[in-house]
Amino acid sequence: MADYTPDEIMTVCAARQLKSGTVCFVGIGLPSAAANLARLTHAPEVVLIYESGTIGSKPDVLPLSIGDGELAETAMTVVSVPEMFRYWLQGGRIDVGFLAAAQLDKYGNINTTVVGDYDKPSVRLPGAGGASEIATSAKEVFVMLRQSKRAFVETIDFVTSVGFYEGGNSRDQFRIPGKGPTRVITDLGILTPDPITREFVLSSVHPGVTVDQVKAATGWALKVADDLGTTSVPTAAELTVLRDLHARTKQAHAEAAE
Amino acid sequence: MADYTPDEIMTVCAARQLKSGTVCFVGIGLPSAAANLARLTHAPEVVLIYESGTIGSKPDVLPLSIGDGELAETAMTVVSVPEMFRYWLQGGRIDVGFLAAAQLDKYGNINTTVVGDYDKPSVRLPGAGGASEIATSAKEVFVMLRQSKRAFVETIDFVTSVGFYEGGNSRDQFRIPGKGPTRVITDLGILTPDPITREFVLSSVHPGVTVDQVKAATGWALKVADDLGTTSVPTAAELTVLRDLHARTKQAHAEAAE
Amino acid sequence: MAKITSLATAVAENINDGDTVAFEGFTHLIPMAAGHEVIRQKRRDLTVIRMTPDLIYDQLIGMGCVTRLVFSWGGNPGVGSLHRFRDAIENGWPHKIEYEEHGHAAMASAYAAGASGLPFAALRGYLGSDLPKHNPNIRWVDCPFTGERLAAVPAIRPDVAVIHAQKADRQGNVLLWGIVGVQKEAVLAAKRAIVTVEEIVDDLNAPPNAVVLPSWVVSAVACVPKGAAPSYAHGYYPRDNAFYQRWDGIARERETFLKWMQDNVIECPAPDSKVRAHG
Amino acid sequence: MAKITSLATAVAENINDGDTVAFEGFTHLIPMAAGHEVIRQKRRDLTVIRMTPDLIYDQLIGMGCVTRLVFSWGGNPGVGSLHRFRDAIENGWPHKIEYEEHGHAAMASAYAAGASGLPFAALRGYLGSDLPKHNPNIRWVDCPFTGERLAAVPAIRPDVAVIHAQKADRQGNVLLWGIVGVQKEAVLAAKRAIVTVEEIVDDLNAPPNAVVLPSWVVSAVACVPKGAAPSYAHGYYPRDNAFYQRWDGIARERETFLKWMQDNVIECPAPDSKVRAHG
Repeated sequence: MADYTPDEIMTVCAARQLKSGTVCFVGIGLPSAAANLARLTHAPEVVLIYESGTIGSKPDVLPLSIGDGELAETAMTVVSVPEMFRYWLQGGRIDVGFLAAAQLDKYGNINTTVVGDYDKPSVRLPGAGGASEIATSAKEVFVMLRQSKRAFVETIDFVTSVGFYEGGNSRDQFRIPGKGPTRVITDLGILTPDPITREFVLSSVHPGVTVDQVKAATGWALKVADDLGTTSVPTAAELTVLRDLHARTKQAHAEAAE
Repeated sequence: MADYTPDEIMTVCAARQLKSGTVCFVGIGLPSAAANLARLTHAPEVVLIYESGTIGSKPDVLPLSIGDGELAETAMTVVSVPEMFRYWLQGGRIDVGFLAAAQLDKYGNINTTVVGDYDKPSVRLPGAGGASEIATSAKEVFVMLRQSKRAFVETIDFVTSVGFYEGGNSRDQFRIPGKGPTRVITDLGILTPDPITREFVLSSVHPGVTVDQVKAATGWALKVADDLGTTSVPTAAELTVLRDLHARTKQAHAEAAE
Repeated sequence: MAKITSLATAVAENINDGDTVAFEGFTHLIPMAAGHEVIRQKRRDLTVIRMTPDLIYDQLIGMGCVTRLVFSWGGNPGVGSLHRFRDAIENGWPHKIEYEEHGHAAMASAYAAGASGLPFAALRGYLGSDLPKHNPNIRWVDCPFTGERLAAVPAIRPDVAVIHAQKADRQGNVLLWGIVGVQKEAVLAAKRAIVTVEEIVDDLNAPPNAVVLPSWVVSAVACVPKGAAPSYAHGYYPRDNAFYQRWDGIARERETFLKWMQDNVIECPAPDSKVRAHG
Repeated sequence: MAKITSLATAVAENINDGDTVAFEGFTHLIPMAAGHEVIRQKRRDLTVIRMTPDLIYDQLIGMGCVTRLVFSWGGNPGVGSLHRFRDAIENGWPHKIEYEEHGHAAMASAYAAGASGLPFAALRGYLGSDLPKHNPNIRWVDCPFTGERLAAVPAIRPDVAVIHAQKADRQGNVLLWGIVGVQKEAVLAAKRAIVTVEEIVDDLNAPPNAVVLPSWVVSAVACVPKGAAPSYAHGYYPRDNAFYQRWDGIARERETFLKWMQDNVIECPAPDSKVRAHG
């Protein structure tokens, strides 16, 4: 039984959510690692799309940016950014939008814009990028981030990308094409939305993690699913592929600097 | 002094209207012959754009259709048809729109849609194609057609492509970006709009053509410019290039059929 | 994922009576063979969409497959009229057809809107034109910033898009080049898409930023060499301009038209049935 | 027709204090050298537009060239914050800057609208987002056919677009490939355009349907090899990801930032002045 870090089980667990043939619009960072791990293990035919316009990228090393050359060189084709957002995302061609987040509330609404007041932010974050439309135009959305009270909050400071808004059917008022966030994968477990209230509840914990640990890392009173599961541990094969991918990436990004 | 046909002097005279460097959106048929004659004689740098998406075409033979392979093979680049109409024509990048017409009225409005009633046409013509927006988005428009009472009418049956509408400033109500038709070149002479009434008047006759002949071939009471000019005759060089072009074209279109 | 199959199967499985079908192509890459298969399979009550309906639309109309046409330029390019199209509109033969008429700028924008998942397209179009008086699908929208009034047309969202391309690979990914028209937009705007190709290859070898349609936006791919003739396929064969000129004589009279269709379409198997027999 | 000239002349002749300038590039082909020349020429009161403002915008802001920023994602990709951008927004150093914030889908559509001569772009965007509460340039428009409400943003029409491309020919026609971003739209939306290129060649040898900008839509072309570094030019040199990581340390403090700019930008001539000296 290989041992592994919390980031590793989070990435492995997120990768497992993607099926071969799924068309996935990949956010940079954690989602990109997970999506490529899926491609290199159980889902060789997963189609990875990056907002820089690359369709069907098969990078050998992880991109640092959303537009690294590796993504274009290994893509089936590269389209312009207006075409990517209009024909492919807004056009309804994306099965899964895979997003990271800075802040998340219990209804899966995401903040990547500001901490504090918008006009006088205590921390200015990068902003929406493609996320606000990925969240609404993709058929469903997976969210991936490390679990902590700072990130998992009762109320987010700014809704950058809407999830289930104020819960229940409140989101319907926006006539959103996609069905929204269907799972949140963290370093402690997996959260899924209650079918009625749409509040995210703990549906699986990673091995060795207690429910109390997860509650302690959550800024709202986290509910637990009746059928709470336990994530199966990463296989040696999954970990080997993931570690090789990270090693290749580290070396490539260092080399780039002559 | 070479002798020549009415079509030949019309084409030569139309070609002379184009300057090197002018970006010309070329209609098929007569305008295409004139535009390419200009390119092969005095205006080698004229930029020919066809609605099929070809930019900077330099065909060796005249296309039968607006999308012959010759246009793509000799183009600087080929863009999609939506890009052509949106970025290049509507985007205001065209200096001259060069149109043919079935019917024309004294204000330079063009009909290429129907003869007779729209819902019960006596003759159904091909329709607008790109012409209605070429007429309004190009910075100026040249029209080229053979002169006859059937074509030059007091009132056209259908406005496909607007010219000066009902004359004077009546066209301003449409907030049209381009300045409209600035000349009509025929097999008998050249008509240009009166600066005030915007009615097309005879400003030049081709050699050997009388004003009465032109009036007899016009369906409205044709006015004559005070400074009526006479078109200078086609040079031997112009005629040689034009006839070679037509000869190459005839042969190429026959060959295409195995 | 696209199913790589015969033309007959592709048409049978994807085009139904009453469907709205866009057989697109802008002079280049006209899906002529696919249109012939639709005629052989006797599809009826089709609404057909095309910026530049040409010979294949003349044939579909003359053979009674069409009840409604959406178009922006209907002619035999550089030759003259489409006689079957005119006979249907002017005399209702073989039956009356309805038509919705636009300009190229509007239709190109409407295809792009359809591909973009938008309900309409705005354009600086139809200024001073009589067409809006006759087409209730030409409306107006005001810019919420400048107040300018722009023309608006509904997005085109066909049930099926049918196109011809140069190449597909064995996974059903498609590459086309040259005059690419509105084919990418038509496929992405449609619910289903049939693509006929000149050849199926191991590797598309697509240049950077080429027009590629991934297998997962295509329903069926059929290998139909010369499937665009008498139109052309850039890099494969030229446009048979002489045939377009001959068509004027063939289609002018109903009898000569019907005889030609019988001899050259109805009694001919789909080209790829022969090709496939040879392996 | 594009004037083929030095970077210094291109900037001096085309960018004025107070202009609205889009230095575009989506990770690839960032016009870094052109931005440095703008800093050396001490342009002021610029409104700068960019979907993904990165290091060059951090530098323009930190050096006081910018009074207003229009953007949709402001960060050091894969690394973290743009410290000069944050210092200006959070602390008003070197002076306060205004900003107008959008999402990528809206800005990409707004550039396309600008290139298309339209006053606005409609999109299915900002649904449930808080951004419309803070940005009065996000409005709504109703579809005249379905009644659906769509987001609307004003077209982007910069005074000047600045991009970097791989090649130009001696007439000033430009070719770019790989990740092409919104550069074609930015150039076609702008009144003037400056293009820096890796090399000037006799023949572009552009593949069919490549992204080519004809000389007559470009104001000035300057040959600036490595003009995109530490970003990359596909086919020429890779992205210097390590430098992007180092920038985090350089830009974190005002002093280290100013020293780096002094040593590496202010006191360096335009790269092509050297190149040109060598012939």
